Amino acid sequence: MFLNSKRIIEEGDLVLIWISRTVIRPVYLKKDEALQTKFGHFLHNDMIGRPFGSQISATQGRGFVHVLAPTPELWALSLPHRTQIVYSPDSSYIIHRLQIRPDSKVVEAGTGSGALTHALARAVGTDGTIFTYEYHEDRHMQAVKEFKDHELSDIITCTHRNVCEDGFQIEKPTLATAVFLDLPAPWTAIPKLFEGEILNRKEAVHICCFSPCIEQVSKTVKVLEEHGFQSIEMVENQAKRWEGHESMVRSVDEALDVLRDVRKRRNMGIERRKRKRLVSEVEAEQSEEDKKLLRGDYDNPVVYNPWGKGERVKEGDDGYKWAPVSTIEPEIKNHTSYLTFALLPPLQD
Amino acid sequence: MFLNSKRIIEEGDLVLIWISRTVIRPVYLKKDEALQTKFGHFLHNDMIGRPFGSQISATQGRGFVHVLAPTPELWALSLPHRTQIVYSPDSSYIIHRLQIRPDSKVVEAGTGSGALTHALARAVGTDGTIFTYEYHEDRHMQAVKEFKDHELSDIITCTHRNVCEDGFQIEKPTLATAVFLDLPAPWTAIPKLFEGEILNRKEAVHICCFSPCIEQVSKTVKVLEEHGFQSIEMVENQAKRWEGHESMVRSVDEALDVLRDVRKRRNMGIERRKRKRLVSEVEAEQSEEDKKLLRGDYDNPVVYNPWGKGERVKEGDDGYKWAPVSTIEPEIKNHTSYLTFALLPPLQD
Amino acid sequence: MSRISEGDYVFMQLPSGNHKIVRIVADSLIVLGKFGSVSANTLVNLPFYETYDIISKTEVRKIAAEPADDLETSAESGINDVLTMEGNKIQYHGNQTLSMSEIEQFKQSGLKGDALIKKIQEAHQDFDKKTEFSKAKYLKRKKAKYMHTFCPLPMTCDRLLDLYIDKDPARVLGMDPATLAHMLSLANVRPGGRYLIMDESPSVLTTAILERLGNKGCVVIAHENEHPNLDGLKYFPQWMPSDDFEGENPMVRLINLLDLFCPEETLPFVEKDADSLKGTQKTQYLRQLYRENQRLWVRKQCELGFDAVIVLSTLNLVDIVPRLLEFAAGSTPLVVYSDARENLVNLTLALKKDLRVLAPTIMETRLRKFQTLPGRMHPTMTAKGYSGVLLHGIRVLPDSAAVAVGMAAQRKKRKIEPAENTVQT
Amino acid sequence: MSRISEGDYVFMQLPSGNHKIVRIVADSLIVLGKFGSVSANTLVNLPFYETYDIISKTEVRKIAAEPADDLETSAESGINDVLTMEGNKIQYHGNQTLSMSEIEQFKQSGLKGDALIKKIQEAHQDFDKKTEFSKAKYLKRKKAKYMHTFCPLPMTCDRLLDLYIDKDPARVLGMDPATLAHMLSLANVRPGGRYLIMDESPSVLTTAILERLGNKGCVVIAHENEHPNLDGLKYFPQWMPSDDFEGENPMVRLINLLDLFCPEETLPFVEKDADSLKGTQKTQYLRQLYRENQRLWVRKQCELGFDAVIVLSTLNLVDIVPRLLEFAAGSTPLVVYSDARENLVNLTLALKKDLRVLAPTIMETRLRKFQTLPGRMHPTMTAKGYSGVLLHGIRVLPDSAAVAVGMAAQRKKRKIEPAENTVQT
Repeated sequence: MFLNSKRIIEEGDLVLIWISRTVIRPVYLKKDEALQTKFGHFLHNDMIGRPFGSQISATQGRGFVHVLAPTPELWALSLPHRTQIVYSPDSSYIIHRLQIRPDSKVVEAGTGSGALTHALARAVGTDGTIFTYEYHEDRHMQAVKEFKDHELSDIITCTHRNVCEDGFQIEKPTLATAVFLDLPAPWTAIPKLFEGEILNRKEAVHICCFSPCIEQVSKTVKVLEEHGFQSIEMVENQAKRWEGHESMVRSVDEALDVLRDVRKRRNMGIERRKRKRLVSEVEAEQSEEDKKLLRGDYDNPVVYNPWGKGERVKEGDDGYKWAPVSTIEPEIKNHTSYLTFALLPPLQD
Repeated sequence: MFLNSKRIIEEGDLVLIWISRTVIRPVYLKKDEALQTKFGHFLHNDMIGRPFGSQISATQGRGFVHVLAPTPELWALSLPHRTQIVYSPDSSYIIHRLQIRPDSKVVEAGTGSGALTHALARAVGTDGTIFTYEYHEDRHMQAVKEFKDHELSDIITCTHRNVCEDGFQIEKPTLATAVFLDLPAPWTAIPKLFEGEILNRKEAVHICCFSPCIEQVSKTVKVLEEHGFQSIEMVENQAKRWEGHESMVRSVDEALDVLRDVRKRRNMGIERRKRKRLVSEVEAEQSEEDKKLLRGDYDNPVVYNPWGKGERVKEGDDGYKWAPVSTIEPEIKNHTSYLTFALLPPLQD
Repeated sequence: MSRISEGDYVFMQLPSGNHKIVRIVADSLIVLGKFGSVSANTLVNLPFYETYDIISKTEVRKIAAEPADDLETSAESGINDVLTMEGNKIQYHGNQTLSMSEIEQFKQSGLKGDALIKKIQEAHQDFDKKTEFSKAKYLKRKKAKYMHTFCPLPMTCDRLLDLYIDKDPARVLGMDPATLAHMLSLANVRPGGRYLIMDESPSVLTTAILERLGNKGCVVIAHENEHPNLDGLKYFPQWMPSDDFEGENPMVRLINLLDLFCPEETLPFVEKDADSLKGTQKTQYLRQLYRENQRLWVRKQCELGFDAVIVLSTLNLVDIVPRLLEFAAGSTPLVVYSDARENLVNLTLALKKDLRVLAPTIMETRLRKFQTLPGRMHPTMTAKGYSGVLLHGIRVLPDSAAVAVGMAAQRKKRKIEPAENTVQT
Repeated sequence: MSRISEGDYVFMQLPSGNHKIVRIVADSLIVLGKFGSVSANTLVNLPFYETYDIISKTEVRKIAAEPADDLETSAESGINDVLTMEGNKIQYHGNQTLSMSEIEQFKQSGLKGDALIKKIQEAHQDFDKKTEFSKAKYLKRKKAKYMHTFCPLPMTCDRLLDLYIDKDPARVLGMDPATLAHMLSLANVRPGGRYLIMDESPSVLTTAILERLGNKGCVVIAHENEHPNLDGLKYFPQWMPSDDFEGENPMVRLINLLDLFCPEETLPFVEKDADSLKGTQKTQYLRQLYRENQRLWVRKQCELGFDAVIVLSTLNLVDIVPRLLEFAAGSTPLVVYSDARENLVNLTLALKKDLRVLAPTIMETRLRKFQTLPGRMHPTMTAKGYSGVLLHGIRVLPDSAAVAVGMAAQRKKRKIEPAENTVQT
């Protein structure tokens, strides 16, 4: 499901229905069922048997959706935000720096929304294991169910536990080479890593502590040093999202012509008023075009309007000149958390 | 000098000689003197009487320089870095947020390189005053001399003092409405602001503390709160410098043609070797062009080379297609300092 | 400027962190939305910077509290949980805030302001177990919702910009305060300076410069439309240009692009004997004369050269900027703002070929605000996205040989190269 | 991978904060520049991650110290001063470090490593007066200069990238580690996946993907030149593709753009009876056969569709990306890197018109490293400037009606609009 390269959609599959950038709905496909959205009615039967990535039209109307295969990133986007999730710029760098490889054993606390756990599971694959711990019981239960539904239970071992107090030990040794701590007080959990067969001390162990506040980092760094961690480094990952757009190119000559046009119409108006006082019948001799100009109204089609002011101009419309520009998302993630990395060298025999 | 709009260069003027982005030399112009640079010899006489901004050629060679009027920003660029200076993205925002206006009275500690002091002096103009304090005696002396040379002594009052210990009081009241503290321990200086007639308590007083380390901010915030400051806000100002460049547009069809060209020459080589073994004299029948192709050498002008590989191609050269791109400076100022702003409301009678 | 006066525009900071500009007009009612209403007369002579609780339409009470301005309401790790400290241990209690219906009950019982907050606080079973941090956060959030308080601040350009950024950032071309501030420094704005600007924002750039000028110097606004956009300037009546022909030395002078670039197209002004005119004819003539004198003053200044050219415009910058450069004196700054870096990249490339600007450089300045609560210091979780950048360079005078062959020749790359290049190439 | 083996490439972390990759070849001398030299044999079987002091060419000693990697040598407020704490007061003493000639005297007296540092430290009159911070900083700085130490680390793609960024960022198109990491996630790289990539860096992208694949799956490198750039791959001999016709299922497969896009131009392969050939002719034939089979495998995969298309290329992206898209299976990611945002803006605009990519988006990820010394925490004062960004989107299959009218029609904006637009427009 998350770990294969399936090409054709089958009944029973979990698919992510992309309705818009902000609305992505996870659906298990079942014959004769349908997905009801405010954009239309979409039949599961129309999806089953089609390739992943297909565009599916509503039974009526012009709406359509795309049927996508699940990935950790899409899954995270589809989540109703139960708790703050570890976003992909952070999670990808965490996995990179923790040097997680196919077959790695990883300790994660807490599980949270499971967004990072999914990405970790993808990285270790079927030969590795993620040992994830969550204090909050509802969240734990939710995660257990989700990993089962996502056919990841063989890779992910969930434990309901306050690791800061009760440690990481479970019935089997975890022997992890990578540790990720997303806890309010990671410094209370670090000493617990040395109780029981939690770390694989024959290999280097990489750790990452994820804390929003700088004071948490200070305490974490101190405790990491006390426990023999080295190469301690704290980083922030600032990510911004941009979109490409086309912006209208407005030339100075056009601007000058607009001003000339206004001036011309104003002067004609003055002339007209003057003449009106003298020989009102002269007005009747004016051409149709001059009459239009005299109205001095921007809605008047004769007004020089090079940029479609007041009209509905769509980005990239023919008849105008456009230049590519980038725009940033209106609200950025200014801060997620500080990432403190460290390395515990292997024990020498 | 710094505060007027002079148009023509005169003898005695301080000018900034722009040699390159990184080499800007402050020079007081004197008849018959010359500026010697590794790019040439430049006569002061060639500058005097010309407008500011003029391009001056070396007495021999093709080199030239530009003669600029001093501004606080150019002055800061010309400084040999005696101590870390407050860079313009920070200094401009500090002045903005401290609501410094023409006629403001400002307290600054320490003076440092005087870069910010210059910008503050420009902002308050001849009707305001900057009271600046420096502990380090050499730096103080240097600053006093510079402000005198720059004809800013009427605006800037320098005091050699450890304000954290000995406070801000001088013979006259400063009655400042803006305070800037660039000190290792600003929290020790804040209480001293309330000793003597330092602040104008009839108006709102704006303060900014400039500290590189986050722990300094914590201590500062605490002491600001204890002393009745409100609207406490800490910000960082991240500035990046970009340049515009032209990047070569290389099409896929050209890339395919390069590969076709290589393949053709290789095949001809194979054919040739085959034929050579059979009828060596056939080779003599080949055209000149085919012979050239057979050499298979990139220096060979017959080789298809759409992007000037191995040739000296300058950005924007005719004969190639270019697209605009931006490049960032190779080393950025990742951090300068944290800026902690706060406001002290006026005392009510 | 330490107390509110009649006629003032006042910037009201509200408990929600939002702002509103109100004008103090005698006998009017100042409406602050859900935060209450109060008569303007009650506000006159109140000190700025204090926080007031609205008791009734005619009574306010100074309170100690500071408006909620440094606290985030957005998500923070575990923010929806109640965190408690028990000894050294941290405990979670899930989301246990009161239901809205409970709070409504309190409100309907007639409780207000501080008393209501206290009641809600008492009713929150876990309040004592919270950490100091979560207590502070909880109280601030509740305050923001139920307090009828406001904090009046004097109008400044900084606050005007804040307001536009909050309400409609597109109107100020997504310009952040640090970029505006940087423009002023790079443009060497100082008391007494004379600046040629284009300002497509509702006068935010204009007012920022005016604040730095004091009562000396001048801003000439070159506007592309028949009339400039002076929306923001109305909050600063002292600077508002008028057609008042009695006015002397206005700080703000206006010229449209046609009058600026094509003076030969301006209809010749016909002088008259003002004394011979009467009534509206005289008024009208004097107004025309005043405008003509302004135009002549601006054209004169164009010849003398301005102290900087500062451009905030969505016209094609590659087109407009070189034309404006003609009016900059030697060694003065060029500063151009755009909401897209791409536009300034194009401009840089054009200016590199045009020898009149030294070292055209693009700067991107971004402010990052922090939450400074003790023990919980971090950058705010979310922030406005800004894409604006500025270009700056120095107007220089290419040497006479080059000037002699005219503008067209300048646009070609010349043989003479700057000193640094002479050795590099 | 916990000890150094013969044949390994080893990443040497040096006291200066610099790095060097060395290969452990028996009986060779490993030269670490000013930090000394040591015989390769001495290094074999040493544990990684420890720091060693070079006593002689054949002797190293494990030391407790950690290589200087988190300390900045760049300017910091007052860093050139000696700051001392006397009670609560902070005193300045100006710059009082030892002169170089004094230090040279110590060195010539035969002192080395720790002992030399200690001597310098003792000779520094103000050492005891320094704050803990400035002591730490001073010691680290001196250590970096005079210690003959190194810390061997296993080769990883992360370290390879660090090295290129240090030495020549242009070779990796100024790509920072966070962006590389983000590309892997967005491209949904996982063990067993099959990826079509272009990699103009010295195989940094390639090795990053290979690390994630383990021993399953495959990277197909589409290269624009006759031969791909595999410079960085040589440090990972296990993945190096060879013309070895005995090899089975290589992790890295190569195809040039001509074979990829214009298979009809590939000369038909003439099958022969291998057994009838002898010597070099047979070897040559088997190699050709092996290449032909690789090519056929890749072409087959192109029909089946890859699990992602990942592009790091300076070819015109608007031109190359739509062509590569044809080989991506439905619902798989497209990820494109460029060192200039402008290139990706153009690509986004092209993809918006091409209906085969859902929600093309540009992401900019920037790491900010901190100094974490106690009481002196702050982001590093300077950092490399990165301009690289990535574009990602999802390959989708426009509905059959649209597909039926062919590619040309797809490039035009179609009447059918995505669900969200249906109500908006």
